[in-house]
Amino acid sequence: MSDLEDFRLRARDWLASVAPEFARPARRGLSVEDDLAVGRRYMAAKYDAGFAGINWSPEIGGQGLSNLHKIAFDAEEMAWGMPVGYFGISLGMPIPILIQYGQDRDWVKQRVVKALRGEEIWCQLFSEPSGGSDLAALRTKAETDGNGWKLNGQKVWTSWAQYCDYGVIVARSDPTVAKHKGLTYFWVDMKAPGVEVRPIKLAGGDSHVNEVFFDDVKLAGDQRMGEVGGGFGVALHTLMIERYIATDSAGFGPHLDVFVDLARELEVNEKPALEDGRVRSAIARNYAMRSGLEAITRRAMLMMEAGMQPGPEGSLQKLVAVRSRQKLSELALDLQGNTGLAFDPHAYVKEDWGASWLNAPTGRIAGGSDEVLLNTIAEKILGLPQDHRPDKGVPFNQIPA
Amino acid sequence: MSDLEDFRLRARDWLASVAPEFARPARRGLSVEDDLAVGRRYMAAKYDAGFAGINWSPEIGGQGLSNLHKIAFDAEEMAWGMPVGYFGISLGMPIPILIQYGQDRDWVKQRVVKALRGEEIWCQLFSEPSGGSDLAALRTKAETDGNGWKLNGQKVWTSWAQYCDYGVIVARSDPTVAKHKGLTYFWVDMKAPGVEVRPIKLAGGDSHVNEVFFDDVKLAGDQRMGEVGGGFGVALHTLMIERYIATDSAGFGPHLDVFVDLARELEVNEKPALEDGRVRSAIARNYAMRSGLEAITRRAMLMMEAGMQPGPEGSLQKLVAVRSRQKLSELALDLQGNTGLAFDPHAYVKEDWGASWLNAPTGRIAGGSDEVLLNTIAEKILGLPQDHRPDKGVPFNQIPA
Amino acid sequence: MSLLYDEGQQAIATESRKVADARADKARLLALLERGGAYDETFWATAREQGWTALALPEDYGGLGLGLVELGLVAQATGAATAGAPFLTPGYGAAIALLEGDDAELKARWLPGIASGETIAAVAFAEGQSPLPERPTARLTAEGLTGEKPGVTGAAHAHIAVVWALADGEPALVLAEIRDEHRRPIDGFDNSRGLADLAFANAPAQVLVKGKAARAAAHDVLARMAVVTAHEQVGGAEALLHIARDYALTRKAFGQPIGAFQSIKHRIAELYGLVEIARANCIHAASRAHETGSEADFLKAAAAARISATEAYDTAARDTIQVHGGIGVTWETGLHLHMRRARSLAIEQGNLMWWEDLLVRELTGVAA
Amino acid sequence: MSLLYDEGQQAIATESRKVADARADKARLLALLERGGAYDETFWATAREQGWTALALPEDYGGLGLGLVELGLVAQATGAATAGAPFLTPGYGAAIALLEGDDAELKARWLPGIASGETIAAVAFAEGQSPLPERPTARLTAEGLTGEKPGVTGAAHAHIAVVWALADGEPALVLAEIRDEHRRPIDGFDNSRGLADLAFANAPAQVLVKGKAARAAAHDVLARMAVVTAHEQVGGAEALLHIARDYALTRKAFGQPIGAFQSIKHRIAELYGLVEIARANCIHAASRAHETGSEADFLKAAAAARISATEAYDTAARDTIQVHGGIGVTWETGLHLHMRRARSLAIEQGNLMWWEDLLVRELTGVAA
Repeated sequence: MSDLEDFRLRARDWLASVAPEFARPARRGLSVEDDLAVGRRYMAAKYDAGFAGINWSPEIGGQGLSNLHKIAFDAEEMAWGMPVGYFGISLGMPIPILIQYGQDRDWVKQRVVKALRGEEIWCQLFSEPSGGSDLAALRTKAETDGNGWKLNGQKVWTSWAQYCDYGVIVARSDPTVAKHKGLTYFWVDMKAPGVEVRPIKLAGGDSHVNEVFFDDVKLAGDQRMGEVGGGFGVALHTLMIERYIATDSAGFGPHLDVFVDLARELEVNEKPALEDGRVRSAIARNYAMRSGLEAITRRAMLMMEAGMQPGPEGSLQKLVAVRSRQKLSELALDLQGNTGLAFDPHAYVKEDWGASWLNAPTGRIAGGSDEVLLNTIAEKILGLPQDHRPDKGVPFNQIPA
Repeated sequence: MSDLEDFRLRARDWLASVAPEFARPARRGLSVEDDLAVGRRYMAAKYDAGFAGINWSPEIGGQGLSNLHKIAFDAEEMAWGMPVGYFGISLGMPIPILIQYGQDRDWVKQRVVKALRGEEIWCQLFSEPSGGSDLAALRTKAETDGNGWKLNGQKVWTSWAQYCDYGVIVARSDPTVAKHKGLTYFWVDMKAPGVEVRPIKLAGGDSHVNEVFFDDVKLAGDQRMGEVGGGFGVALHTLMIERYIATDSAGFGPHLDVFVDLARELEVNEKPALEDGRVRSAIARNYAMRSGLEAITRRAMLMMEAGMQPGPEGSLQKLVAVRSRQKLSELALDLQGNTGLAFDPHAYVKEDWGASWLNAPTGRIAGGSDEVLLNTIAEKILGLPQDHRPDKGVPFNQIPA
Repeated sequence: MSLLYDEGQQAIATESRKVADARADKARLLALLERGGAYDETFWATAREQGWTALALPEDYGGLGLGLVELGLVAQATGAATAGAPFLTPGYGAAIALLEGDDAELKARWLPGIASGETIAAVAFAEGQSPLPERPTARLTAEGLTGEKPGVTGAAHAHIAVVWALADGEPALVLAEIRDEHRRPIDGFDNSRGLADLAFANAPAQVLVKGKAARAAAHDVLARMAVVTAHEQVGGAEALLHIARDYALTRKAFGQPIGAFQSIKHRIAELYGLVEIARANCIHAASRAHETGSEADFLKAAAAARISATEAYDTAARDTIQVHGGIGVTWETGLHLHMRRARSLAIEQGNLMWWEDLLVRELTGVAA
Repeated sequence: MSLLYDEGQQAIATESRKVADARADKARLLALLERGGAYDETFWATAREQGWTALALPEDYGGLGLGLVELGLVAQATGAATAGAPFLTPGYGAAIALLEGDDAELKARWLPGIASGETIAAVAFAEGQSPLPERPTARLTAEGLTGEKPGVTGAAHAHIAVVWALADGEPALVLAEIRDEHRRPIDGFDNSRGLADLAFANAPAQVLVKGKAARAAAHDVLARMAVVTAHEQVGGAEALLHIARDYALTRKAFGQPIGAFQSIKHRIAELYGLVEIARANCIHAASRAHETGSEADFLKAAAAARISATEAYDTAARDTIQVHGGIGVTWETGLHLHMRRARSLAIEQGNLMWWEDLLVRELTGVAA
């Protein structure tokens, strides 16, 4: 048995052993705060069991294993619905960047371990109200202030900021050059004076994203990461890091089996729904799409195992899966007719069609909208031209608002 | 009974009386040339019966009736499949423009009558290989030559040019100004020396469009229509003229009844196709779409009867109808399975699903592509911005090819 | 009836839109989403004061003697405003059911209250997934009405319900008064719909129509309600179309308004097409129904309106939110009010598949 | 078998693509469209000389002992070139049918010819609209084979056919030699498919497989042919994707390449998604079949490949032509070669609905 398979089995055993305390069924009905507390305990247990920082170097608290080991563990973990959502971004982007660019190495290592144990959470402060998919249009100002900097402005869509201890941020340090060139990257103490976090309530009713306001927030010189004016490069690097993540052909909604089980109980025109051509077509088309995405993932894994670079087709996963999850969720609700109008706002999106449907639009926008993903595929993979960008090369302070 | 209804009934009676000689069944299997000959006889009979130039002034050979009378007649005529295709563009655009801009009025009147009687046919020479949907990018040159002009260049997609006696053409008379400003509009004798017509065979196998080459073709000064440099305006005017045309919610493909009759004879999975949810959905969605388009048309007619300007939603007809005709035609073929693979290249697109399917792409491109129609709706009706146009305002001879 | 609105009808359209917009309050509507068993009293008071409840009822019973065309125009206005109470449509449906019966006493007893809005009526036809089951399980016997009806719109607040049931083995439209022990309110994703399961056990009830005529009457009532709903869907879809258009004109990305990107521009143009086709079908369908009784092709026209309006509203909800990006999925922006309403209206009066099958049966004579 | 192509398989992919492209001649293919009953002899000679006919057959019978994975790669190459002869897929199907039987004499008699390409085989399962009827009407009795099979691909030129028939009331795979009196060639929209109706009247024929095993064998043969066809569809769709991309980069409108307009740009990106999903399904399906016999999930995998590949090729044909505008619908440009082929391949081996129903039956146990 390969070392990877062996690792996968050990992971499975450990997850099964802690599931009674941490897995989704054990947490039904918990408030976000209570769920987060359980999550922190889970992260600590995971660290002690040697499944934290799997593909990171031991010097900074990792396990020194391969990316494949991490993907394997994540896939096993996803099946249990463990309370890891709060730590995904923290460990996915800010911490790896901190590891690479953090100036005070001892301090960095302390942060990494605390983040792995769930004792501290980091957020990523990129998006701004004016920006949308145009990251380089950001307006938050970083002005030199003594040996350090002074931060003023507003960020938005910051996940879990209300529970975060630290964040990484890109700010405009020079408005007189083209918009990509005037940015610098820092880490920031979320508890520092002048930092205000305001949760944003989303259409589904929850508030895991926030507005974050900065009013003369002081940054020491060693809080800078990367060169002055090099912030856009570091930001892009941040967005590139997490390429080895477990995918979900269900688009982070319910598995197709959940749809089939529902349809078994329903009728279309007083005949079994599963005998209706429209229902059969929806099941078949979704199965074909999902099995294709899964084959793409399995192939990517095999290539990585063989030391090859996986193909770019991996970038299709979210675009294709979430979009079709939205329509399948609508159909699941429509099929139930008057018997399916009851709705629980706290239901789990991977188990409940109402929750899946209501949150699908967020899924199609967050982490790269359909349109941004299509542009990326067209430009980066197919070599099609970039969209017209009138602001290209224009000094930021001369771009009409 | 309204005068319009009375007119409609007279038209219906006359059409019924000549149908045995001219309607589609009487022409099955005819070559294009023979069919055209029948068409010329039909046009003459129509003229003699007082149904030609219905909404044109009597001074130039018309009947002096309203646009509604014309639409009413066209709708009745369409139902019979009369051989009018060869004359549609001729009478739809070039002749009305000639009537408005032609300098020698007696000569104009002769042409109009001969065109109405089908003795002469006019074509419209707009599109060029480089142009596509960008009319103002045309390159055919008109240089002054004595009191007249000299024409050099190439046109393409010219319908029925191989049978035409005259044409209207837009050419570039001044390459040193912005591309919209340097164009002039003429009529041209298609039999003149230096005019060469080469038919283009289309995917369906027929050749009703042509390339037309102009090699030092002489134009007299009075062949100019409109001002020098005013050609783009006249061309746009040409394209605006035919707003009062009979629409076809079948997208110029088979009627939905033809699909239903076919489905009655077929099985899906050894059960009647009409009982299959996918087939029922296709029929229902198409019916809903078509009935909507038909209601839009009826409403436009009523508004015109009431002397009002019909709404802009009329511009949806071709976009919506032809696109869905393409998919319905595919389904009609697929449903027949192995029993539907036989194909007659000369079948009529409104009766045969194979012909409808094979020619649908032409329908989605000719006379305004889906994309051009969507842009028009977005810009003219909804007020959305025009696409980026780097060549805007640039002198034509300075635009990179 | 003509496909062109006359001046009176245009006045109703303008006025109802003006009033519905003026009285609508997004904050109030958002609050209602999180409050089960409540509805927007301001809207309902407006509907009564404006005579919208009386619009399509005969003058003999305190109605204004207008019809489905006028009620449809009001529904378009309330749909655009995602109105916070669902009673207009079932009220009209219940009134039609009463009118198609021949019990003068019942008409005199209930129609004036429906016209004034004092009486809130529900229409309880659906069982299981069928909006109009071939043979309902609800039964009317000498002991009274017994049976269950799931997820009935407005039933959490209604005083009476018109119920699709079997009376002595024959299909019938039955009128029953709703008492609190009959209803179990449901928390939904669009709470102002006043959803409740109804369960009757030997409840007092009277027959309105019975036998063969009852089936035809039930189809007519459901189709009329579907046409009102289709107008509501068109109103909602059109409102979204304008919101998307306006946002695409003002919001900038990469230095130009996002409306200049064809992925946005063409999507909004497609919405225009869906809205106009659905609107045309609605106008046509409304013109095919009379005060009582309808043209032979009314069911087909209603189905076409229902199908195209459902597609238009669903697509508009999906695409308008997508065009907005992040701001489109916040609670405060409230586009989810339309998204939720689009789903409610897609399910009330029967889902797309049911109407597709009905339409094809009407077109071909072949049942699903 | 692995989802990663090994070096040998990659070499087959590259080489077959190179050869297929080099020997393809658009003018010749266009001419074939207007010539009933003809096929591209150059292509067929190439297929034989390259050993594509022998690829997936056992070495004992003159084959190369490779499998569905390798044949799929060749089919991708021939699909990209809209190859002018259809014999590879049914040849493979007929060979599998022979191999799943246990008649050593028949195997020895026919497999070597199929491997060399000297023998052209057709697979005649379909009747009416069903690619594999529950109870075929074709009958094998003591007098021989009697029955009709409509629109059989390749049958205009084939020497033998594997026929789905009833032998003494039991389903069976039957092998019959085709003589000219058995075939009525059909003019189609994609003439090089060599379509013919087959009609046998007491024709000599031998049973290959019979009874319960025959039904399983027939499904396996049809599914394998569907997987080959799916690879062909992916090859065609991918070729169109590249044609569309290249045209969008060079063709200019309003002063910029049309690929800069999102309506074009995003449509081509969507094609990429359809192609890659279909490709992944094809690779997976091919890896689930063995020289004879398949994994339990092979039917599901084949259906997924068939469905996604059909959607990919159809969409690519529609959109690539649309992206080209006028030039896209001319005879000479020849994009209609792909459009016609997409339709042929969407119908051969059974249409989308049949495969959807088969897949759902496999997933749920519920028949349509």
